[in-house]
Amino acid sequence: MSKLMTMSEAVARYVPNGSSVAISLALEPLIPFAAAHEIIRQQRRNLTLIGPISDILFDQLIGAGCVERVTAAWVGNVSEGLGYCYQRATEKAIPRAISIEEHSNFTIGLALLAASLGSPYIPTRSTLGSDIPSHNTALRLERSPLDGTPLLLVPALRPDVTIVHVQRSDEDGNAHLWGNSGICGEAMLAAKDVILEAEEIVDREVILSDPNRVLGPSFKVRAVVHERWGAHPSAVQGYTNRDHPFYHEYHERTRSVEGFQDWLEEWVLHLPSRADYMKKLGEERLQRLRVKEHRYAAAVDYGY
Amino acid sequence: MSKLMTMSEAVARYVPNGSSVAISLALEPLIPFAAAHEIIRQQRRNLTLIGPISDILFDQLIGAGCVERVTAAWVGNVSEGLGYCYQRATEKAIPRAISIEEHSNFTIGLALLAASLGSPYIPTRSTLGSDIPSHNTALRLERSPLDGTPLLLVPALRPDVTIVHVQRSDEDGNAHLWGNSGICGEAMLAAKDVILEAEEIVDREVILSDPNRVLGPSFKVRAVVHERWGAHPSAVQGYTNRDHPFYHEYHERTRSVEGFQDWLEEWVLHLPSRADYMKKLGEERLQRLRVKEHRYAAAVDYGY
Amino acid sequence: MDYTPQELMVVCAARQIQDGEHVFVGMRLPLLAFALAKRTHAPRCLGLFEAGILRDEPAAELLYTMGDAPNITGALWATGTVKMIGLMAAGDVQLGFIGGAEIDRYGNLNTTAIGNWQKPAVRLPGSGGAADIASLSQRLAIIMQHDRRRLREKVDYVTSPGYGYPGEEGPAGAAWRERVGLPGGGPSALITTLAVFGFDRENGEAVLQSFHPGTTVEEVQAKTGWTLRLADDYTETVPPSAEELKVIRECDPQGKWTR
Amino acid sequence: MDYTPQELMVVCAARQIQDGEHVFVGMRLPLLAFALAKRTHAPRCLGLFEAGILRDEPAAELLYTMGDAPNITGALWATGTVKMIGLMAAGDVQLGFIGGAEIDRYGNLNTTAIGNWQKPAVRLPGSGGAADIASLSQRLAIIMQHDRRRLREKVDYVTSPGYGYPGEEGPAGAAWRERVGLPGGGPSALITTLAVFGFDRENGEAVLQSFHPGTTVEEVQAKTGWTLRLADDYTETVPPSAEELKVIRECDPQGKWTR
Repeated sequence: MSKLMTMSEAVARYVPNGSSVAISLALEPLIPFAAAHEIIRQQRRNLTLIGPISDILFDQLIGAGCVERVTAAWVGNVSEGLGYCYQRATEKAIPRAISIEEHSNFTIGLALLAASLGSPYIPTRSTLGSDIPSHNTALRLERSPLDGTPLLLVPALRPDVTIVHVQRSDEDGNAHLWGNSGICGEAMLAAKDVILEAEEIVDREVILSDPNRVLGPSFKVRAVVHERWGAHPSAVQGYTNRDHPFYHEYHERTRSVEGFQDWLEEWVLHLPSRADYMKKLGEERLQRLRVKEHRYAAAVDYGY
Repeated sequence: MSKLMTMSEAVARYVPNGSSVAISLALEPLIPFAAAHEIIRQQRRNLTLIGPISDILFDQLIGAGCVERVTAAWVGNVSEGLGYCYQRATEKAIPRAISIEEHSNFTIGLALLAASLGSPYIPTRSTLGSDIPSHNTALRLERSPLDGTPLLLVPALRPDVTIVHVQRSDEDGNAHLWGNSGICGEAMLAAKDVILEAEEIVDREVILSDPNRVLGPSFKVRAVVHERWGAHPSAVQGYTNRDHPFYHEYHERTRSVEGFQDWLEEWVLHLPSRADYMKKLGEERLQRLRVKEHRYAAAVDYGY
Repeated sequence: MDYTPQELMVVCAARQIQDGEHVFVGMRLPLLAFALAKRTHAPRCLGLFEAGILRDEPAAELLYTMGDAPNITGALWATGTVKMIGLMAAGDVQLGFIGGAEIDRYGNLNTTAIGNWQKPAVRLPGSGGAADIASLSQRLAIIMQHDRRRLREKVDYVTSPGYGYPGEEGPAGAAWRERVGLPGGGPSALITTLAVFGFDRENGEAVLQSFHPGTTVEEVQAKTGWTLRLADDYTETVPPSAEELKVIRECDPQGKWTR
Repeated sequence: MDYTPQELMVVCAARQIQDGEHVFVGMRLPLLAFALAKRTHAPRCLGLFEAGILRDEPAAELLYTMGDAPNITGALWATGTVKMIGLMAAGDVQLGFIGGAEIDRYGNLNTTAIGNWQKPAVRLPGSGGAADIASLSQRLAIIMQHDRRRLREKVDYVTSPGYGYPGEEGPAGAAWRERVGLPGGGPSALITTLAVFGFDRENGEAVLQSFHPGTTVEEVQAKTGWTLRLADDYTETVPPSAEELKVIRECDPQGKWTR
């Protein structure tokens, strides 16, 4: 059953106002910017964003006023430093106040892992003694029933929807992701619904030729969106390198509210679709980002 | 630094008497029989065996008197049913009494997963209400501090050594395993030491061409043993099919103590090495088990 | 139409599978039931295997074990055991199949030990994934040979929890599962060589739904270790159709599991 | 020999790495330190990245982020974040590097908020993996710019636990870590633009080990928010060697991180 649809349909159906959205889960690469920009264009409100280190996708959604709550380990601009929209929202409630559930990369991963295992929580020692546990209403300090030592219980976290950018998917949502995966796997398993953004739509046979590389069960996938370059400016191993200057420009231009609004209009609001975004980027820039040297994985035989 | 050595050296160094050994972890395929047979020939004693569904490798080690304790979900002969050596040991203390820590496939996996996360335990609801928790001294029944419901706490389990059969490894222990992996990954991460049995020893470049397919960190690997067909009679995806009649013959011949002893002498004790075992199997039988139709995974590009 | 008891059991098992369901498939008869359901009334069902495999088509060859190479080739996903059982623990599996050496009237199953666990008369292999499937699937279907030694008033060891036992804290059934921490789930069918039982979730008891052609309620009672409770509408089991038998025999041409 | 403060910090950081160690590598200066150590005194050290990457050779190109494609190509293992930090939680990481916006005399670090967390004067990005590295690595090395606003008597928010604080229950230091549930670990070095500190695990205090060429203990004190404690054998920092500078400049030819 084909789940192929446009990003506009996917967001309209599976990212309602008020939903919790796990996105930007592979840390710096494979960030589903195409999905985020469509969420902004559809003016979604009161979202909860869930993620580890999140890079500028979170910053953009916050600046655009889509977000009520952030459940994450880090919000900023990885190669540049601060995220100004995040700062304005937390310091001055511009464009609105947001609430923060503090996490570390490990605890947010464990929260999603617990959900994927049907376990109510996973205990860890990480972040004990820090101020993080007291600034996250879900986390719980307890003593181990085994030996009485302090433990942090990280309760299972179930996003309403997880959005992942992958290299290739078939139309049912059987997909291959490779390179750096961060917490994409845990977030897919933990979610109620999954939206995949894919560089390529391929035949079922391509995916099933290598079932170990499949990201997760396609029965969780509700929408498959074909978005070549949908993760720009982040990297997609084997397809696209990271567009570092784009992050720098974003950093410089978003220091003020007006600057951000200007950037948002130019790169999101005035571009009805990803195709328009690509046109604006221009072939020369795309060419610079394309893979220069292919490095293929050694052959693997599933025969019998 | 090359970790290549013979199975005889690997077992002599890393499987001392009294150690806990996680082995036969991929369920029915990739069972390291070459390692098990060497353990038997070196007359190791008082081992603790750790595994999920274990097939006849556990049965053989128990029958040969190597085992003091079994921490596992299932001991038998998967395609035939019962494991007679296991029955004789548990029912009649032949050749010796063994103690059993009961598990399910999930709880043994969670125990190793907890160790791999540095977590003291993982809670689950599986097996609640069964008699398993009361027949495993490690498992613990508690109430959830979150909502008061009953939970089973599965404490972290750290094998002294994990033994895994893989398709290919370099001499440092960077290895690719594909097909069915069971709990091999968790067991590798949980162990103090790891021994790899590999169908092929390949150049480092082959493994590093596909880092997503690597089983785990080679710094945990102490020994890499080149054993083509080392998993016979179990299957190795892309190399060898399962030798079903071998399990049937084992089943028939091991109904009595004498029958087992006879089988053991013929297939283990009188064969100083795996090469002799292969010779005894004969080229015709090997030919029957070889892959008939290759099915290669679709290409993957790690370029940039 | 001639058929074997195993073929009838496969048909009864396949009838438990609804279209689109995620089914934790065991080996042997349930695996054939999955293939049969897939090719008849449930083309969109999915099969999960605790080895770490998810499939939407049965393997191209008859399997001896779930880890056989043909079961991996063409899988939708080949991963680890913890992730696959984790899906079930998270509530994503509607139906699980297991077998057992002993069962009692409350659907509790024993595959661990006959007699005393410490010093068993007969030691059996243990749980494998059975306790997980019985604990975590939304519905459980059990397939067993029918004789008085196997269908007992009370099993010697509860490997796979069914509906527990009545006690001071309350009745067996869904309430017992809730008490021990297994909300939801529990046996929904027991398919034997002689009959098909459902379960009353109020008190956990097995209820005879149908007896197979060629037997009688009396024979079923004689070979059952508890006093039968009959469904109001109990009847004779509908035999396999020609189409069903054709599919089963294509999947198991040598009759390895069904003859 | 001319060098920048960043180059000196890279050299000081590299000296923290012992041969054969597993190092949780951050970006920027620690990443260069890993490359430098690898090519000088610690050829067998391994680098772990929280994105899910294990390497025994630095990437072939300068990285802007740890997830850049060159950092994955040729990795020993590319997996997920939970597994990689899990290795550290299980005790397999000897040394971790982090930076911070603020640090105090007990090595507690703040990268979350200046002022009140509820209504911060300056909101910072948060932990990322820093709190994990500070909690779980066997030794922690911290790299920071040295000024009085950054080296404070007490940080506003403990993102990454160092040696805590003295209190009614006992002193700061290793005992504090034990009390809160972080047995072992803790800061072993603070490398700034002016100096290198060690830590006294008995009471958790930073101890000045060396001041960099061109500065003085007095200047370091003036730019530090607590009264300095000096090591008995404190000295001037050994400057980079020609060989060390050569390696650093090969790794960062444009001086993106070191100029």
